[in-house]
Amino acid sequence: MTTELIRLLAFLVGIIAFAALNAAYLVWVERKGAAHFQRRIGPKEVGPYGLLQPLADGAKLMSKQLLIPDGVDPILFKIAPLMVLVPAVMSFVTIPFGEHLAARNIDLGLLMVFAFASINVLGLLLGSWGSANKYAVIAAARVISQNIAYEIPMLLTAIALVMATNTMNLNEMVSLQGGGFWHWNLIKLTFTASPLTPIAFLIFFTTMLAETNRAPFDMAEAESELVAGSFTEYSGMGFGVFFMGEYANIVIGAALTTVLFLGGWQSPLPFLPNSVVWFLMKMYVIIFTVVWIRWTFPRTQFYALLNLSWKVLIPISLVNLIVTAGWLKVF
Amino acid sequence: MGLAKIKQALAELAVTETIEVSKTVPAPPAAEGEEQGKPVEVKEMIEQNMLFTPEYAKKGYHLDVKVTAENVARSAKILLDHEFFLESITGVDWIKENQIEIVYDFNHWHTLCRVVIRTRTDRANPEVPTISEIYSGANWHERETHDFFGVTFTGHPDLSPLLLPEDADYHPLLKDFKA
Amino acid sequence: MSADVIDKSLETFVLNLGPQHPATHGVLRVKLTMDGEYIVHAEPVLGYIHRMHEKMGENRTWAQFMPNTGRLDYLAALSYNHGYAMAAERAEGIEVPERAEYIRCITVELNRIASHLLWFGAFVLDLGGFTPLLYAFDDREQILDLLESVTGARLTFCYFRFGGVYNDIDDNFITGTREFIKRLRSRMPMYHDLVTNNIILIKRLKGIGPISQEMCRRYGATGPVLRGSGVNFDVRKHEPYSVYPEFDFDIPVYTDCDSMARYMVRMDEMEQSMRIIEQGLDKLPEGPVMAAKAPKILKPAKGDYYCAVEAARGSFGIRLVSDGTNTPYRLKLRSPTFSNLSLFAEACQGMLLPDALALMGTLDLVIPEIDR
Amino acid sequence: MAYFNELYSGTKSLFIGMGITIKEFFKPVVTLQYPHESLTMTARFRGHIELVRDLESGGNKCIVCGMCQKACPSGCITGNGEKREGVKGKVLTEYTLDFTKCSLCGMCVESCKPAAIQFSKDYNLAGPSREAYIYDLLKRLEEQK
Repeated sequence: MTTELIRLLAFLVGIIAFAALNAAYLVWVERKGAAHFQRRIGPKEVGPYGLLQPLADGAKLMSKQLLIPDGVDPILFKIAPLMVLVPAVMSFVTIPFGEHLAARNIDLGLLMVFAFASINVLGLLLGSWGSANKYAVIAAARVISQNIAYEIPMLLTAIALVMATNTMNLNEMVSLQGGGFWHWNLIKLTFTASPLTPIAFLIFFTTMLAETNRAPFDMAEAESELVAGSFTEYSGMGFGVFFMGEYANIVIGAALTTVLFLGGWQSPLPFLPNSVVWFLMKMYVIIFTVVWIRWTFPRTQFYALLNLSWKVLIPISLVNLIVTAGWLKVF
Repeated sequence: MGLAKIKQALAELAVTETIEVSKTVPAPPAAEGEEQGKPVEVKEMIEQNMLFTPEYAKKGYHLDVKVTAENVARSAKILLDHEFFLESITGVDWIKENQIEIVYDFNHWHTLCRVVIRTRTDRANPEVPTISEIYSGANWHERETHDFFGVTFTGHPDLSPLLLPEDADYHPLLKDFKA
Repeated sequence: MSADVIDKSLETFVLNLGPQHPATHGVLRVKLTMDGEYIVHAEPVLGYIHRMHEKMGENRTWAQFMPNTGRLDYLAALSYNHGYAMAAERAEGIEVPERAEYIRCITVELNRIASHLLWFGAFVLDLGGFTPLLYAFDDREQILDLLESVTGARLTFCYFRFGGVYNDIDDNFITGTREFIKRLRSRMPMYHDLVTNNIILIKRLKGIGPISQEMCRRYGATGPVLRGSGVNFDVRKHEPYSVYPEFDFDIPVYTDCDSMARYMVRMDEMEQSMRIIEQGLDKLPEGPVMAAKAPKILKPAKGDYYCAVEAARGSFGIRLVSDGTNTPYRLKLRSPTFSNLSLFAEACQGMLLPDALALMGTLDLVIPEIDR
Repeated sequence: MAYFNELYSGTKSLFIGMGITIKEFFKPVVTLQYPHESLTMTARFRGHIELVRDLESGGNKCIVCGMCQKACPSGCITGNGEKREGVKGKVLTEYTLDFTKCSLCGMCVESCKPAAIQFSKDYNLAGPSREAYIYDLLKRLEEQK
């Protein structure tokens, strides 16, 4: 019992450290990535290659006053950033980083990640409503409808996968993808998965972008329309925590994509040993792609975004679901 | 749409003004025994329709019409019917004559024809009817002219300061305005 | 609750867009009455950087007003220098040497490309795409370097003088310009692939923000806004000035009246400007760059004069009233975006906020020019 | 069918866009790291004005004609001179530029007959106060020795 508790505590600390470090360094990756996509250098003054920049940013945010404007609901205003950050960190609990490297190996792990992921939007809504700012409220209304619209195709693609693999345990799902990259769910060349999985992967990736409010679906922020959207009234660490939460969500999204489609900690070639390194590599490739997409495309129009979900993603993911079901029945 | 047509349409609106012109008059026919005299220059007051076709290369516009304030809207309507568009409205403060001139610049998309409509109003109480119902764009131009010259455009929906601060009670382009 | 019981004023709210807002590019403020995300009524509020250039003009000599003209539209300062120089030359009757006219056209067109490039970048930024802005700036820098080597300044060039230009251009400028045109030609397909053909951008611009011809006429819109509504009106062709009649170039016209049309007009105009510059460099005659008989102190004859040029944003007109002294009696600056913006209130009614901002982006506003 | 066409062409356009940005990602940076690197200004760069050194006398070339003062649209030049014995013409005693008002138009340089003023190539112009921009150009010429 005590060993179990210690193990849990160690993992909790590890997860929080991992999430915080990743969130902080994602800002660096984002800035550096953006700079190079735009043929600039980006942060370079603080530490080598600007690697200490997140620390400097953190120090700056912490030293700033947490301004609470007039007319704001102080409780909601203060709780909201945490409501974005905490669920994101909690989601890490079930992510299998390595074969035996997961805080909790829960049978309904997938469900738990989705459950926690949907709390994030509540945080945004409360923060926006609490800050009594018109831009923030508009952003909140957008974020809600966006999340509702995109959760459906995301779950539909996930269900198709669950049907094929017969499990909701994330670690088991990874185990099933062993034996080289052609066993990954992305391009599984066996008859257990439907031939539509590459498309399912694209859908999942798109919905992941939308769920994490990333460009080109960054309706929550939409800086050229809504100033800073939900975060308009936030300053100092309130803003900082919001951003940590946003970036932690991206890490979760990337980790989940890795687990579901890219074989998690499985090595791409059978003769190479499986290790957590593969997991991290795949995850960071996804994260880089997310950054890459952000610095390539303009923002979608809000109704185009809903159209995309209802008219394109949901029908296709339904077709995917049916095809998968049929495929499993036939083979 | 030619220059002649629009000229004709605007001709009756132009005011007639008494202006002083100097012209060379041939000398009266020589009486018997006298030598043929040289032509003489005389100044004469004549009534003239204030509608000009100035030299375009020199002035930059083709038709210059002076109308009374009441006829501004009618001329604008004629020009709109002939598919002219409004380039700008502005004022000129003729402080010596105690008048403010309002100048309307019109242009045409397809024909090279710039028309200038001008009208004068009393400097102490400048009032001109608005044309913002005919040309929607005139709304802002008139507001601007009101800012700068204090000209009241009667019938204008909202003459609050456009470019000047909202509490401005001065009109900077008047010649007697000193900052 | 029946419809007539609902208090209408509670259904709408006022949104203050600006004066400090990322999409208003400068200090424009728009008071929007919104019904959800739909705009019910819009009222632009101007004058935040009003500097009363027209009064300044009345208080300085004709030549001393030249630097002011570059500060109206700081993105296409040379067009404004050109307009003012031409107006004063028309009033005074100064003949400009041919070489100077060619240099004027070449530099003005370079400036037009620089202005459109910046608009392109800033517009895509309005739509949420950051990267094209930096690519456009990279190209724009090349133009500014070229113009700096000739005029000595990067933004407020103040390069033209009554009767010619301030400095002659040199071989470095000519070869540099040719190289730049080669470079931009090779970059244009990249811009089109990255931005123009992008499905997200097409979805955001196609059919959005229609401005009809009739509306353009009522508001006096000019420039790319008008040409995007299918009217072939460009002062360079309509009222040929300088040596533009010598050049073979087209006026891009799109008849869709939507934001995409206005976007395409500007993108195509860059190509046309490149053509003009190439021809200008080919035909560039030898000779002086200042009129020999240009007077040092201007005293135009009494009367008023009008002169218009096609600036990057539309027809810039200047009305001079001279009383025969060495200072202008009255100097009216007709700025194109003033008229272009005035139609925004009507055009954006019933639109969604982001669409209205896309529309505002295609109007290509430069606030100092509107406020003067 | 149009639906699938649009879906296909739309998705393709997105991948083309991503292809372009990734190519740019690996290209060298185009920016200059400003405080560490700086550009040399072009020969015609219009900085604020400075007095030209007269190579023969080592002093300035100004004849105190006041043309620059008259030409300046913003009135930012103040020049004064006095008669001195044994020297032809006036001698410059004061030449200040109020750079806070200067619009860098270059009218003064153009108006100067003896070419006694020129554009400096300074562009790193930051200062703690307004007064820091009232340049005593005579002093500046002295210091440049």
